[in-house]
Amino acid sequence: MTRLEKPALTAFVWLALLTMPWWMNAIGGYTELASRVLVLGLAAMALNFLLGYTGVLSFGHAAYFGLGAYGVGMMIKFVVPSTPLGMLVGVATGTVAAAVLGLLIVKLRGVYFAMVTIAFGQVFYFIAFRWNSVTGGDDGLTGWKRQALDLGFTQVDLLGNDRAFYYFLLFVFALAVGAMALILRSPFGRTLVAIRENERRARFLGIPVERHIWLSFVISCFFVSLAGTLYALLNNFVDPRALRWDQSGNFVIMAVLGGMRSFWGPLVGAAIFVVLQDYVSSHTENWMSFVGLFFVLVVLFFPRGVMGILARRRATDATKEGA
Amino acid sequence: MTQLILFNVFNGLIIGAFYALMALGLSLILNLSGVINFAHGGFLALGAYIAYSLSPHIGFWGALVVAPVATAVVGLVVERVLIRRVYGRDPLYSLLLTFGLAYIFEDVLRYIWGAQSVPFPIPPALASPLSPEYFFLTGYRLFMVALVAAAVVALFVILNRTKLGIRIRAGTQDLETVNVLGVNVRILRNLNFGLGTYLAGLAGVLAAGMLGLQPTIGTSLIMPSFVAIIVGGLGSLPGTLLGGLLIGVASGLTTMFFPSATEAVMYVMMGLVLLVRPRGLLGEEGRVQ
Amino acid sequence: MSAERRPAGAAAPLLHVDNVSRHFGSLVAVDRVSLTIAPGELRAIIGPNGAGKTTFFNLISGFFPPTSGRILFAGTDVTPMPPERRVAMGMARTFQITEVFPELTVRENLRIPLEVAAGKRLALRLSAADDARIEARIDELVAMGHLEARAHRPVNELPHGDQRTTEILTALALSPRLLLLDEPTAGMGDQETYDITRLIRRLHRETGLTIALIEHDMRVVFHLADRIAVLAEGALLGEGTPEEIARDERVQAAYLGEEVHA
Amino acid sequence: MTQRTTGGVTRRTIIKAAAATAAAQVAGPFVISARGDTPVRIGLDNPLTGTYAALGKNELIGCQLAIEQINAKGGILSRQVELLSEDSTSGDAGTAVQKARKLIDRDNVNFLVGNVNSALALAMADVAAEKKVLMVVPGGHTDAVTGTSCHYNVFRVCNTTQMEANAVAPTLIKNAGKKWYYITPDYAFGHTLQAGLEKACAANGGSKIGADLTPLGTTDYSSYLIKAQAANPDVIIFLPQGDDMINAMKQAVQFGLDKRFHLAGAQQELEALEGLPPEARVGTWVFEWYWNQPNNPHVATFVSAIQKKTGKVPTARTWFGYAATWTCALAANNAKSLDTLKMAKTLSGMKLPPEVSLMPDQAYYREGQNQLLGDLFVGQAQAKGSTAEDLFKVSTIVKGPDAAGTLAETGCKMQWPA
Repeated sequence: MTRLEKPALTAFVWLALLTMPWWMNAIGGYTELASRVLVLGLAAMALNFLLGYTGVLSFGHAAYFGLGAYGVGMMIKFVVPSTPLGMLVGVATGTVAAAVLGLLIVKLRGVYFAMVTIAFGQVFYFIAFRWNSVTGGDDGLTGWKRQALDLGFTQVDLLGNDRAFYYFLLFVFALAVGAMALILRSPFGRTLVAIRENERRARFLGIPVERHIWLSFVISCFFVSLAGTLYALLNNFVDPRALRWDQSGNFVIMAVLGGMRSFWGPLVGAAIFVVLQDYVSSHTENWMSFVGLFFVLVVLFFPRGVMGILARRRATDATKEGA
Repeated sequence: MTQLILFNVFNGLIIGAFYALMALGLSLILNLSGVINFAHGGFLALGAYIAYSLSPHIGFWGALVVAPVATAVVGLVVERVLIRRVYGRDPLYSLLLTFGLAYIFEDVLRYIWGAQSVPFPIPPALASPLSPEYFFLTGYRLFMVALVAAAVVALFVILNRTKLGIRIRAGTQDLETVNVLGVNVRILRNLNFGLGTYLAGLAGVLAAGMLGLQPTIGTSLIMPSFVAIIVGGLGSLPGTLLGGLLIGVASGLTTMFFPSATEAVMYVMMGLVLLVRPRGLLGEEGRVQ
Repeated sequence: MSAERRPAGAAAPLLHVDNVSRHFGSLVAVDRVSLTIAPGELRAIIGPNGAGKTTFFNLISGFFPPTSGRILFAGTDVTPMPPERRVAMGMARTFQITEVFPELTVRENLRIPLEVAAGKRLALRLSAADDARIEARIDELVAMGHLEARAHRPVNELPHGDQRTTEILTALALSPRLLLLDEPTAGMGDQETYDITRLIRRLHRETGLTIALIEHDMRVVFHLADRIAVLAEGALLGEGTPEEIARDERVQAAYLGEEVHA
Repeated sequence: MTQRTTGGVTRRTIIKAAAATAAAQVAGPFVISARGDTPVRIGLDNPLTGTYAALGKNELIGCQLAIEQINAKGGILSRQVELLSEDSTSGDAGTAVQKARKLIDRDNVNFLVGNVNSALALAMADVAAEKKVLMVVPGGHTDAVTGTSCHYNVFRVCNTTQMEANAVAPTLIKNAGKKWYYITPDYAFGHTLQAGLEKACAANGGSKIGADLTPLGTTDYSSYLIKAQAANPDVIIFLPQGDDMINAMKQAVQFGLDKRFHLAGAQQELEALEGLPPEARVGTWVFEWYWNQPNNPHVATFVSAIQKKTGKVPTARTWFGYAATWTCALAANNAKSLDTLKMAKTLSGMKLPPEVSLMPDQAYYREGQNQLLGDLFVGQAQAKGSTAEDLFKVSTIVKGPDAAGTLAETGCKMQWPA
């Protein structure tokens, strides 16, 4: 657990991400799809910080994702036309909301925790949906755009240049993922894994379980709201559906599909989910059935996710060689 | 003014009764099997559509009897084929499974009955208000409340007087013991799921008489039901009933004074309940953790 | 911590349980029990099934609060404290059903309590010196449990006896002043029972650790314990040295139907 | 590989017919098989799931019929036309924008068509403007599309809300009374529609005595209805659309409010009337297009063509899709180019030919706003007319230019590229 993934895998992932705009276009995708994979991948990895590494199931992460998105949108629209400042406000909004609500829910467990997180998530959905004069309500928050990045010596055009924006996303993604890895490798990260593995044991080894779950929830929501700000910048638009419970469900399925016990799993899951949904929904208007069926199949046949299956295969191969 | 408030309180109770009916079905399944049935809204819509297709042949009353039973049969099959496989596993999987099922339900219903709303006629006798003064007390609404009340009474009789019901209640308390006592837990859970989806189907037929019948008819009703369960107290069916009525009244009154908070108010209520009494109004101690 | 030998009646008790009861609805699981354990003592708690032994341990360790009564640990009233604060004061426990971190290796299982005990539970990194110290402690503990060969394997792949040993080691990693062991030999074969008994005995003799243990196997109890407390139907039936307890008629009556190994 | 319609054959049928090609395409999800003669592509980014699915599907059917006809008449610039349809979902702007970019960036469509949801239409218009692709909005009504947020390359078929309000207000004042209570959906469409009605109502001597904003997707309207009747208006104005309209009207009629007040509104659609039980098909409304236009042979041909396709009469939505697709073809063929600027120049001020316009007066795109001005059909909903599908009785036909107001009022400041 100190080492999250094999270095070779990590190197491969980074290489794939660095070159994604090329191969995504080469296989017939488009740069925007690559950007979407990155953003939703970050959201799924953030969720997995809580789900896979603390063992706590939140079904309401879309709320904080959406708060991040509204934060950056409203900041740019109403206050200062600055991308980094907007992001800062978006992330702060999501994190503070999580910190407050987290206090209410850390005592709950399992299915009840999930249920209450969904329900509280809906509060933010309805605020965004109903507070028309500020959020734009169902029409969404329009009339703002991501701003060029002023680095002092040069300006980076994020709006007109798809590639530049992709690498901007990748840069933020790298920082976030690096920070997550750092935390998970630390003694604090190990207490989270301890809680996932055995809450009772963890508590009786002196870990204040509620406080650590709260911290994990807040950290996870910090990163998911960061992903939310990126999502808003990607669309130049925010609408209440970004914080609705079905979005939360999508994050969870991405994490599970990729493999909750793997650091990169959720990213893999997000890539598969986004590309598959894009593909199927272009083919048939009954794509919802396919997505639903996909959920069912994952649950019944791939509960450990892609990375879990790969890991197990490696393990079996190793046993065979050993024998 | 007083009259308006009174109107809204009554009206809230009517809507609340409806939430409660749906929430009771969800609650039954959750208590015994630990599964949050996201597809409950799908079962509701299915019941409504079955009633819509049957009513030209067997009339509203026939449909009211048959459609919930047909929904329950689908429920039994779904439980038998799919839901059963996730019992005892991380709740994550039951959530995802029923979440996926909800997608499939919506899409299949759209495929069969079309995306457009279809009209579901109710008996003319029920379709008008009792008096112009109390115009919101239509025959249909009163009938709905009466039926919900009857369903609730029947449910409590089933749970307290029949062998099946007593086993369900015992299983809710302590599944292992019930198992040891030789009750077939698989069949128990199956029938219990059927009972839950029966209630969803019944709610569906009632909803179709009041709302536009289209594939997403159940979607907007499922969240209030969740909240009703949490407010009322996990594990307590009377609590669920109470929770449903409370949020109905709260939403009704809020619409009057501060319309844009109509939905938010039930979540605020939930937050308050969790803050003051984490197990819900009538919830059992220790159940939430 | 100091390694005083043998209990001394005069010394301030390490643990003082004062007239503690616990009710579950109408059921009285623990009924007005008072008990003191002196520093360095090895105390066994015995009693027939359902006597309230585990409930009693749960009250001491803070699993749930008592309905009435007080618990003092090292002179401090810990009654309202959550478990983790009692752990911080030096109380560690194991469970009747093995509680470990199943997917983690033995070494990882030990590293977590060591880091917590070192006050690093919120740390984002360890200094090289801290890390070396912790590694050394892990080596020491692994050696103590004779788990060197299996220390890098996930615990759930180890035999039951090793899992129980690992659990005891995780508790020891906290360097506790009081160790509560709930049926350490439950579900073990003769050899494993022997190994665990030896480990406990060594701990007690060599480090002077204060230990309270619940045990069903009377061979173990009479072999290890300085003093024995007997619980029956939630109440304290008797207390004394193994010899006194063996002779006590009430104890034998309580065990009627259950075999007493002496 | 998007759902395509080429001459009425959907992509899926083609796949069935040519299994070998299909296999190649399935093998690599995105590999587009090479075609000898590149067809002209129209990308439809419209809802097929969710609240607006029924409306989106009807627009799709209209588009498909238009594509068949265009190809039968020689296509666009003598090239075949292909329709690529994507599900924008009913309200998820992220998806709608993603699909728009997909159609433009990957599929290189020449035209973008959509969206039923005004908010999504606005979001898509931003993409179209950024990518300089000609866009036609078939059925998103918010004024901003051809008002404050107008673009030189974005055209709209359906009316603005202001036009609908102006069309219905005089009739309502005359037939029903002057005190109006509004039940308005809480999004841009509803806001502008209510504002439009208030303006038109005041201009005709009426007044507002109350209003409630109801969220999209409201199921229970009883609280709002209780408030509305307590205010004792002459008319209760229902502005929600689709399923919300159905819920609201169904409940209002069950409460017997139709017997105490005049129930009315502005925009009404055949889809909604079909979803209502007969007794709830009441009130004064505006239809933007109606299929029962006696003595118009072009309309009769169109109606029977659609009936042949679907077994049902076309709705206004079907016509929106039809007219929008034909607009693309006319723009290119008249401009003799696929250049966006040239096509936009040609379209502005262009009249639709009678077989596309399908109404008493020929509709045309008003210059400086890119808004189609056609006739509006004011009348009463009815339980059943000449046929089971004749649910609306047209009483007045209002000419578009009469309802449209001045160009300055629309707020559009058209910017043409240099």
